[in-house]
Amino acid sequence: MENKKINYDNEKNVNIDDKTMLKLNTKVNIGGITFKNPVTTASGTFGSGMEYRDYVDLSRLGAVTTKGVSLKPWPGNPTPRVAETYGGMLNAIGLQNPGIDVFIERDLPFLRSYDTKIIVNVVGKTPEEYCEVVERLSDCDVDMLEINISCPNVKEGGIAFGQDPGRVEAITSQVKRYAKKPIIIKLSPNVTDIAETAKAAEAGGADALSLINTLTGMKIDIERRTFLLANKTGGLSGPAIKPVAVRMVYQAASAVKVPIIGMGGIIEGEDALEFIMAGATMVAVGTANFINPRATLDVLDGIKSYMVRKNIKDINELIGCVK
Amino acid sequence: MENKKINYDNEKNVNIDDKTMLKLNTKVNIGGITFKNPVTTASGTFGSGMEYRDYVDLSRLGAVTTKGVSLKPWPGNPTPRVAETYGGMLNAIGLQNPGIDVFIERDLPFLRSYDTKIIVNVVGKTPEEYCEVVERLSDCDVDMLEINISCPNVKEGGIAFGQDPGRVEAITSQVKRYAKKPIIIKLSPNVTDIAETAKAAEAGGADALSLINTLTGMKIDIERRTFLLANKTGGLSGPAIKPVAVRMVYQAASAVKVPIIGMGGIIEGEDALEFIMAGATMVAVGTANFINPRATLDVLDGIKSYMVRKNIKDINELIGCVK
Amino acid sequence: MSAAIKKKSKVIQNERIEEGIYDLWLKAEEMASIARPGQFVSLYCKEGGRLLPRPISICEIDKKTGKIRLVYRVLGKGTKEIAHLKSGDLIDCLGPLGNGFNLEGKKALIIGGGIGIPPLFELAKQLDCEKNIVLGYRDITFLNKEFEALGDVYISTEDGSAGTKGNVLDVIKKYKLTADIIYACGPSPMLKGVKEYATINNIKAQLSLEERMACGIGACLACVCKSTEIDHHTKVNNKRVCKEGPVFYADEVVL
Amino acid sequence: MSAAIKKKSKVIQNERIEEGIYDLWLKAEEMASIARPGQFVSLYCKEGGRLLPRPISICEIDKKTGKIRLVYRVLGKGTKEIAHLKSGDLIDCLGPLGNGFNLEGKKALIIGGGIGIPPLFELAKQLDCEKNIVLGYRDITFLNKEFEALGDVYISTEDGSAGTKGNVLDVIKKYKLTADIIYACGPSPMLKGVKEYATINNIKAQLSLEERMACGIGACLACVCKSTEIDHHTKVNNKRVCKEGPVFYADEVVL
Ligand SMILES: Cc1cc2nc3c(=O)[nH]c(=O)nc-3n(C[C@H](O)[C@H](O)[C@H](O)COP(=O)(O)OP(=O)(O)OC[C@H]3O[C@@H](n4cnc5c(N)ncnc54)[C@H](O)[C@@H]3O)c2cc1C
Ligand SMILES: Cc1cc2nc3c(=O)[nH]c(=O)nc-3n(C[C@H](O)[C@H](O)[C@H](O)COP(=O)(O)OP(=O)(O)OC[C@H]3O[C@@H](n4cnc5c(N)ncnc54)[C@H](O)[C@@H]3O)c2cc1C
Ligand SMILES: Cc1cc2nc3c(=O)[nH]c(=O)nc-3n(C[C@H](O)[C@H](O)[C@H](O)COP(=O)(O)O)c2cc1C
Ligand SMILES: Cc1cc2nc3c(=O)[nH]c(=O)nc-3n(C[C@H](O)[C@H](O)[C@H](O)COP(=O)(O)O)c2cc1C
Ligand code: FES
Ligand code: FES
Repeated sequence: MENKKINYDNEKNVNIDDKTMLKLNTKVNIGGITFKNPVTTASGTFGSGMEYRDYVDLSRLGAVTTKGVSLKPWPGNPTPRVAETYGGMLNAIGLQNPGIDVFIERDLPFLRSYDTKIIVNVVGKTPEEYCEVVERLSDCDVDMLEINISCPNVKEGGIAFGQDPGRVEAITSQVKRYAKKPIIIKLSPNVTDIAETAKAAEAGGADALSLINTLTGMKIDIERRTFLLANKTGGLSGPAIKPVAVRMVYQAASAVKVPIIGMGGIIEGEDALEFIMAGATMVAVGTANFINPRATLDVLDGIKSYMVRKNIKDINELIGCVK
Repeated sequence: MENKKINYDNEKNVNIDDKTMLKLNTKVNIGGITFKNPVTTASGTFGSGMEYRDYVDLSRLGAVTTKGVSLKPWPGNPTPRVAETYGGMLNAIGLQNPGIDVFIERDLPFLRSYDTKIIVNVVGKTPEEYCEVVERLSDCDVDMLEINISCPNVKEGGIAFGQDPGRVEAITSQVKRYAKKPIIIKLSPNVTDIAETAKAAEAGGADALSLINTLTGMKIDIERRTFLLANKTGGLSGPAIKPVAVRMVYQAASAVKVPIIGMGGIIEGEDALEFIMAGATMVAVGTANFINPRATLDVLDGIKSYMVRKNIKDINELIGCVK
Repeated sequence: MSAAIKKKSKVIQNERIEEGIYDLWLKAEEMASIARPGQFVSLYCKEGGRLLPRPISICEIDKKTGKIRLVYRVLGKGTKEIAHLKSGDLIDCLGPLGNGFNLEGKKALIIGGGIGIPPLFELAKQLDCEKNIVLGYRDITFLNKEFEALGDVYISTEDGSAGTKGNVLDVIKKYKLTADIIYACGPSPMLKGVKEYATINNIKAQLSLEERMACGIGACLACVCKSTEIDHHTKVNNKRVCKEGPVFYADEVVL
Repeated sequence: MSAAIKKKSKVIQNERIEEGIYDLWLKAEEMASIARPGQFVSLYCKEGGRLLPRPISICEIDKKTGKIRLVYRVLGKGTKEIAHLKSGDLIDCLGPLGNGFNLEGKKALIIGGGIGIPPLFELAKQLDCEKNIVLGYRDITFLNKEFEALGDVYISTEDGSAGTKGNVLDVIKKYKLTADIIYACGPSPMLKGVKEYATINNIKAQLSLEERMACGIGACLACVCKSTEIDHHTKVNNKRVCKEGPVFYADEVVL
């Protein structure tokens, strides 16, 4: 009964004075790259950052992870593309994106104007397409590539590659051949054993793993007796999935040596700390951006104020500390 | 914009006059047994009904599904056994139960004093234990058996049998050899492809399937830097998981011919209708009982008032109507 | 354009004006100071695990007192929760969002259908030209009295209980209403009809569209509509209702 | 015993009485009419996707006006949400739950630690015998003044800022307090100490325990504690805190 806790006001985070904050080490390392802090954005929830620049100083983020980029422009799925669920949402955007050319010409220079790392999420319909995008990006000024083999909302590519350990290993090693940057493999939670696909990606040469992508879900519109999403199924994200995500990060971290980027339902610093203690080196904020455009920074401030309160000088002490 | 909807007040359900209600056919059929309506309880959330009799007239339920019953008394897991999550909860009760003898002597006569069907949830550490419990129940006055091969919270038995199609088929046909009652196989959502395990259970001779059991999840107590549950992981239930459950019921219903009992996050009639339209013949109410002890009846009333509003005379018209 | 603001706003008043229709005034100084007619606000719920925004168009702006007015229909659980707010309560708002109407033309035809009517009110207030205002309802009418101060108002109801029996196009044909600019907001069959009418009669038209949203600020690509030309942002025939819209010229979009 | 009731109750008053400690009066006629000291109420939240009950012990019962009083500490987000309730607001409650204390003995020692103190207040009111009341706090004291009307009050604080520096057992030893019945509620190290003290001195003791709950009515088996004998309901060495408890005789349970 005497177990004391601190209140959760976000405002509180901000009140800690700057000097104390400056003494904290929030730097983390993945694939030889140093990130100023462990907070990035979850692919597809932050565009290429442009729409959030009025709310978030992008230079304060550890990295910006972009929306999935493909070889040619993809039109995505018909609407409705989103549905609300209890504590979460379903999306079936279908990886609409303007293609790698526009990304390189327009989005990359924009992102480079900020002092943050750039992680480009890569999608394709065939292993060859993934490799082509990876190759195109190899000579660009980006920091890491995240290979999305776990999107549940496209017929070709996506999740089809991510649910079978054999194919995970194969595509990882194929992509690695073309990559000059460290490669993150983004895993699907729609599997019986996440440790297996995690190990397969590691065996294929992945420099890091990110998880989880969305859980496949469905919502039925009982008024019109039809699927709510035009695509029938969609990917479930948001706080509803956090317990599954934390469990999978823990299991993956126990199974592999490469660092992990954890995500799934993070809305505040405390959520991020669960992932970090379960074994994630970095965390990504996704759906929370839609509820609070400043979510990424609120998460970062929440982590920092926990460190101050618990007198933790280096975030790396917390990574995987719960065993 | 003009799409009209009805308000959600539970009180509204109750206001529809009894005569209109009486004209509705809510009877459904599973494994040759007729249930007066499609609403049952999710195993483990309703005990054997005793604790709910002050809130719910058990005779109004289509069936009562009991807590898992094993051969000998099981002590279950250490506490804490539950943790709250956003829109859901984790449990790691570990199938504590007083064993089949007490069940037959105490709980069964109690349940039989109500005009409802009885579905007994069966657990075991080995296939033989499952079979022994099934055999013991074969001469008892129960209506159906639900074989729980999907509990994520015990080291032996449970989910270990439910994640591999080969083992699902094997245990189903083993159990069938001892069963004189129709058998429901309860499937785990922690699989890559629910259609596969559903087909395996059907191939093994299952008379019906129930899904979903809980999704394996984890919560970390960042204050004490430890797992919140003594068992480390627990099963995620409640509205948070509904979209995953509806999707799986839809996929299973598309893959097999046997009827399906759908569950996962049902808190009101509208949720139940999603499952029914996705292909479930019956629905089970679980975690919602903890929030509202009358949840089962509120769900039933909600289904009925939808039928009245939409002028649907027979609930069977709605089963699997969204394709 | 200034950026949208995410803030808790205080409810000044939240009254039922008709069966299922509510009239909400929010104290939102920054928003009121930059908002334009046709823009919308994302309202956020607290209960029932509801995370996504409820986009509601701005009905009226009072820059002097720093208030904005939203008129909304209770459709599902989110709007029901909002309808329970009392004066003094706080609600999370993000806005103003979207592009808003371009004020143009000499003779305007303002066409609203159902809950598409409120977004046209501030427009009608700010438009300084000849205005014919056509308001289509199913049965119950609302806001029409207030519109009368702003132009000539024509009403249609589906059941004929007020004005012309039929829809807004029936009214327009009946009274042979002409214009050099059309502004319209309403259900998509109505917008389709209006677009057709505008094309045939060669009248410029601004249509306010609706789509399900997640971010409301152009990042998630949930809310797209089909565009006639390849969009500069997406490089496919998609425009974002929340960002390039909700108001489009009729010839920009495929309905 | 009558069944618990699930109902929305009206907040009569919800005041901060000390840093982080709140005093809540609810209008709950049916509950008040059957509640006994030591029983608890499950409070339900609305926001943040919080579904599970917050079990809070009944601090005081006013049968005449049909009110119950709960005194609680803001620990996490649920109690924080509850602390924001204003007079007139409604909150979902299920109760009264659990067994409550047995009123017995001629000379009682009532021992409360921290937020375990409020559940003893109604007990102290109803107990008609000689009463020594020992209240242990970390630093800030609360409710102690009210207890003074009901018996001899002794205080301990960990930091020595009031009463005896130390814990409740230090007080008992210092003042050589004796009894034929002990009633105790508080953190588990305290209860362990009390049980030991009671056993050594051969005093009957009723202890009120705590465990995480889901149903609150005995169905889910979340809230078990280790029992010394095989329990009649579970057939294993487990008792349900919400049903057979929260009050147990010291020799019934393993702490
Ligand atoms: C740009 C824009 C302006 C709008 N302006 C108004 C207005 O001024 N007055 C008004 O009454 N309504 C307006 N709407 C419609 C309004 O957003 C929906 O009626 C409302 O979101 C329904 O929420 P709910 O929780 O009651 O319904 P639910 O069905 O429970 O909502 C579930 C989810 O679906 C979304 N949703 C449901 N219907 C719609 C819809 N028609 N359009 C977009 N999202 C929807 C909700 O926002 C929510 O995320 C506008 C919509 C858009 C896109
Ligand atoms: C029988 C009983 C009587 C109680 N009486 C009182 C009282 O009179 N006054 C008071 O201040 N507190 C009392 N408590 C403790 C109180 O229930 C918790 O402090 C409260 O539930 C915390 O909720 P939260 O949302 O603030 O914390 P969170 O940590 O956010 O809660 C998360 C979940 O854990 C549960 N939980 C967290 N801590 C506890 C705990 N110590 N015991 C049980 N469940 C917990 C919550 O109920 C909730 O389901 C009692 C507990 C029990 C079991
Ligand atoms: C609208 C939306 C679009 C997404 N698009 C992508 C994408 O393009 N590539 C990808 O790898 N993941 C995509 N995701 C998945 C997220 O990056 C993330 O893995 C998932 O949403 C879980 O995190 P969250 O709960 O914080 O949102 C998308 C998610 C959402 C909600
Ligand atoms: C506390 C608790 C105990 C459970 N015990 C069992 C059990 O004994 N046997 C079983 O098959 N499922 C058990 N389940 C799973 C439920 O029957 C159900 O499949 C799951 O909770 C999803 O439904 P819900 O979201 O409505 O709770 C349990 C669930 C909970 C929450
Ligand atoms: S709602 Fe996200 S792009 Fe429009
Ligand atoms: S909380 Fe469910 S048995 Fe006690």
